Amino acid sequence: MINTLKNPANRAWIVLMIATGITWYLGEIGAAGTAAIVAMLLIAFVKGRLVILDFMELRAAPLMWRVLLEGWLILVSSLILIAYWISLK
Amino acid sequence: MQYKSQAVAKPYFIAAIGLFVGQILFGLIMGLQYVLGDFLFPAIPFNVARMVHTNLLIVWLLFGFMGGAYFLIPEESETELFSPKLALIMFWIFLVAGAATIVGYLAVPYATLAELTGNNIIETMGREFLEQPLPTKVGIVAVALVFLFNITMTVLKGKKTAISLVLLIGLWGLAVFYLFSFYNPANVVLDKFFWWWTVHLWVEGVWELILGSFLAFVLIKTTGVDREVIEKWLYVIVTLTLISGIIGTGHHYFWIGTPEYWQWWGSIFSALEPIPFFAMTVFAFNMVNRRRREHPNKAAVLWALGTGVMAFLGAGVWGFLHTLAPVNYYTHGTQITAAHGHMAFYGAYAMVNLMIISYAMPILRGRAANSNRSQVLEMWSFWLMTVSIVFITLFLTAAGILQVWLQRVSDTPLPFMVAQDKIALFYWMREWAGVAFLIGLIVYITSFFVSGEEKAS
Amino acid sequence: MSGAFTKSMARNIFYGGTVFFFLLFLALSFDTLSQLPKRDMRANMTPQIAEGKKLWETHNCIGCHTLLGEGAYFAPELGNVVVRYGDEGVKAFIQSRPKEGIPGRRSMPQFNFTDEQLNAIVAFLKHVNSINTNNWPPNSQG
Amino acid sequence: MNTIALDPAEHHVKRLPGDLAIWFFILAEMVAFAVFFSSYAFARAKNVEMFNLYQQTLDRNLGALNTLLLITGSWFVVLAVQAAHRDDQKSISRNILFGFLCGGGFLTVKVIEYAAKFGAGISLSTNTFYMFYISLTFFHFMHVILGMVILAVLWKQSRDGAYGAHNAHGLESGAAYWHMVDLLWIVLFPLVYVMR
Repeated sequence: MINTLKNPANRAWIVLMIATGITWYLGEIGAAGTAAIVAMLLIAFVKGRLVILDFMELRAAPLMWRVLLEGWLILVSSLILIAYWISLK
Repeated sequence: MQYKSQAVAKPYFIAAIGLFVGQILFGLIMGLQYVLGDFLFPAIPFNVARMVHTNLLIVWLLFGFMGGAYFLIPEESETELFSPKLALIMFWIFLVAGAATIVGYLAVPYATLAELTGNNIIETMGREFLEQPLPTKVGIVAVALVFLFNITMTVLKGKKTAISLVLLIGLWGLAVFYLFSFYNPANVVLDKFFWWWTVHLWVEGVWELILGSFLAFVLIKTTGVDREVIEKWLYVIVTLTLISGIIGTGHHYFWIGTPEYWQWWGSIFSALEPIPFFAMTVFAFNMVNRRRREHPNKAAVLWALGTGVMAFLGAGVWGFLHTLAPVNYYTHGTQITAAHGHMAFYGAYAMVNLMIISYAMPILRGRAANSNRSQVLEMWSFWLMTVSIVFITLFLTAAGILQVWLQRVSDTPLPFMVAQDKIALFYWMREWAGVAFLIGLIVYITSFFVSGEEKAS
Repeated sequence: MSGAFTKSMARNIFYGGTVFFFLLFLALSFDTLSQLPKRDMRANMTPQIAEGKKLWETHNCIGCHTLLGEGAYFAPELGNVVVRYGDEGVKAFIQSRPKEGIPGRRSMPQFNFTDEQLNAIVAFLKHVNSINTNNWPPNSQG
Repeated sequence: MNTIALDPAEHHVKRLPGDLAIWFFILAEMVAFAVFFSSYAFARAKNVEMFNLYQQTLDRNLGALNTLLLITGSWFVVLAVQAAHRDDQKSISRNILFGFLCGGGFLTVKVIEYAAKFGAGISLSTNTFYMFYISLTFFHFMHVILGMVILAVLWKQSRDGAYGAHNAHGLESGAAYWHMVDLLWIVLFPLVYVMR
């Protein structure tokens, strides 16, 4: 069991599954508004980052590629956040 | 010249330049008609002049592509052309058919021409850029097929390089998508929808493969950079081109009766279209900077760098300016489109042809490069024509912005002709820039006749 | 050394990417073709309209005018010309073009159309005007 | 062609897994999706009520199930790459196959979802929300298919013993693409199905 958890991919998988469950649950209870949006974006960001670092194995890649992919995630999340922020006004 | 059969490229290049001159002369006539409306009326009405201008453009570019392919393919495949004789026969057929078509445009009214050439059998005429009479259209297909057969057989019997494969795909695509010019239903929306399968998938699709492979070929030859490196980048660039350009067709489907979702698909993908052009510019400069030898043909290198930059500006930047649906709503069908069209065609396709001609012609004439004097003249012509086209584009853009403002955005929109009169000054300036372009073209042609100390091949 | 870059991989991506995006384009086109009957007013198509389109083409009108914004930019947009001038106005305009042009002005040729032909042209232009173009052009001036 | 496939952490060599070319392609695709995602968000901002209303008609359960399937599919492919690095031939192809099956599961679920929507007469032209819903998910759907084609090729090659500790190059490239498909869905699911 401990050995299984040593593998970062396995840890990432568990976190990803749980995080998906949380997002789904937030949907089920009808969460809406600023807090819900920020929470879901945050979850998506964490999930995306895990995929980039542990699935795509960019943790050990040249910095440029990490920055490009993680930057993409930040950019997309920020644009979505801005658009939703506009819609809440 | 490494292979004897490459020599068939020479008449193609000469014809291309000759037709290019014709295109520019008719461009000047049209430019003048923009400000002196009845100039040459009724002998050469504007629609005839325009048809000659655009058709000559297409035909001279095709001559350049074919000549370039005949020059490039034997060298890439490391074998003689499958049939040089066939290439020469096709040259004369295409030239005579092309000339006859232009004479037809000028000599008889278009409706009579349609009547005489069997437009009643299959109605294909009278659509922008595809005005050619039926026999000419069939002729184009026949010539293209024989040409493709010749080229493909050469590649099949010789070495298959990335450059020749990309070029072949481009040329086959050119022929295949031209077939949509035969489809002209009475339903105008369907007509327009598939008309773009020829026009857009040519200029923002398969032609770019031809452009990319010519550019890669000349860069390998002039910079001495490893073929492996250049071919990899060629693949990356043409991939970017097609993944943005194919769906990018959608930017023509905003207002012609096609569903609304094209406004999103078209805007999103055509917004990505500048990327391959940018990559191409970076690629060209990068390879030249990493050059391992000093090629004596400086002019060809200048054209290679120029085509990257100008294609990026003309097709990439000027295209992006009006490609997003909310902007295009106001600019669609105005002088903005004309501005973009001029710089994009010159930057991408005129220049790449001039590049391959600049590289190949001295070799076809038995030397590695022209004399210094000749090259200096050629570079002058490069700058004259390029700066002129930049000014043509800027003046047309200014005219277009004013037109959009007066005729489309304003609360009290002016009628078309009233708005046109108000922007006449810009048309005058465009015409003078056109004259400068013609001077540049004359300088270019002169450079072929300037001798001096030649560099041995 | 950061990652290899091989020609075969670049080539495979080129082929794969091209096929992928072309298929996507075909899928979208397929959907468009299924939606068009609701937008292009084909139910109203008549032989007269088809005749009008043929006249439009064989006189190379697109060489000066735009139709739904496509064509040359030398003369006015005609997709909505019937809104500007009305049926009779359009006919009268075409009929009244002087053979030798108008001195100093952009001139339209005199095509010597018959009344029947003029009716066909107007029918065609009215048909084009009825197409759902997502509210283009922005105003009646085209 | 052969690349150093040793564990980079041990050797302190910064290394990009897979082929540089696939990463260019991945970047290009991700840029396209980024524009698409933000277009959705900004189009929604102009029409919040409509988007909120029709979002309710989407099946969140199926969307979430698909997220789980893609994440798991991605995970299997990571295991395949790790197996290649330690030369465990059997495990490579087995894990690729599991990844492929997860993709198949995703497609099945998606087809069920589409069948319900198309059956209700919903199309790209119904309204802006459905336009985005269908466009985004279908664009992604095709990426899943492409990813599965790649996995199928990798599976065949791995069965022929093409991959191992000293040659994981092609496998890593295909895996990177498959993870991108996952990454895109991770943004797409909350954006289109849940966030309001």
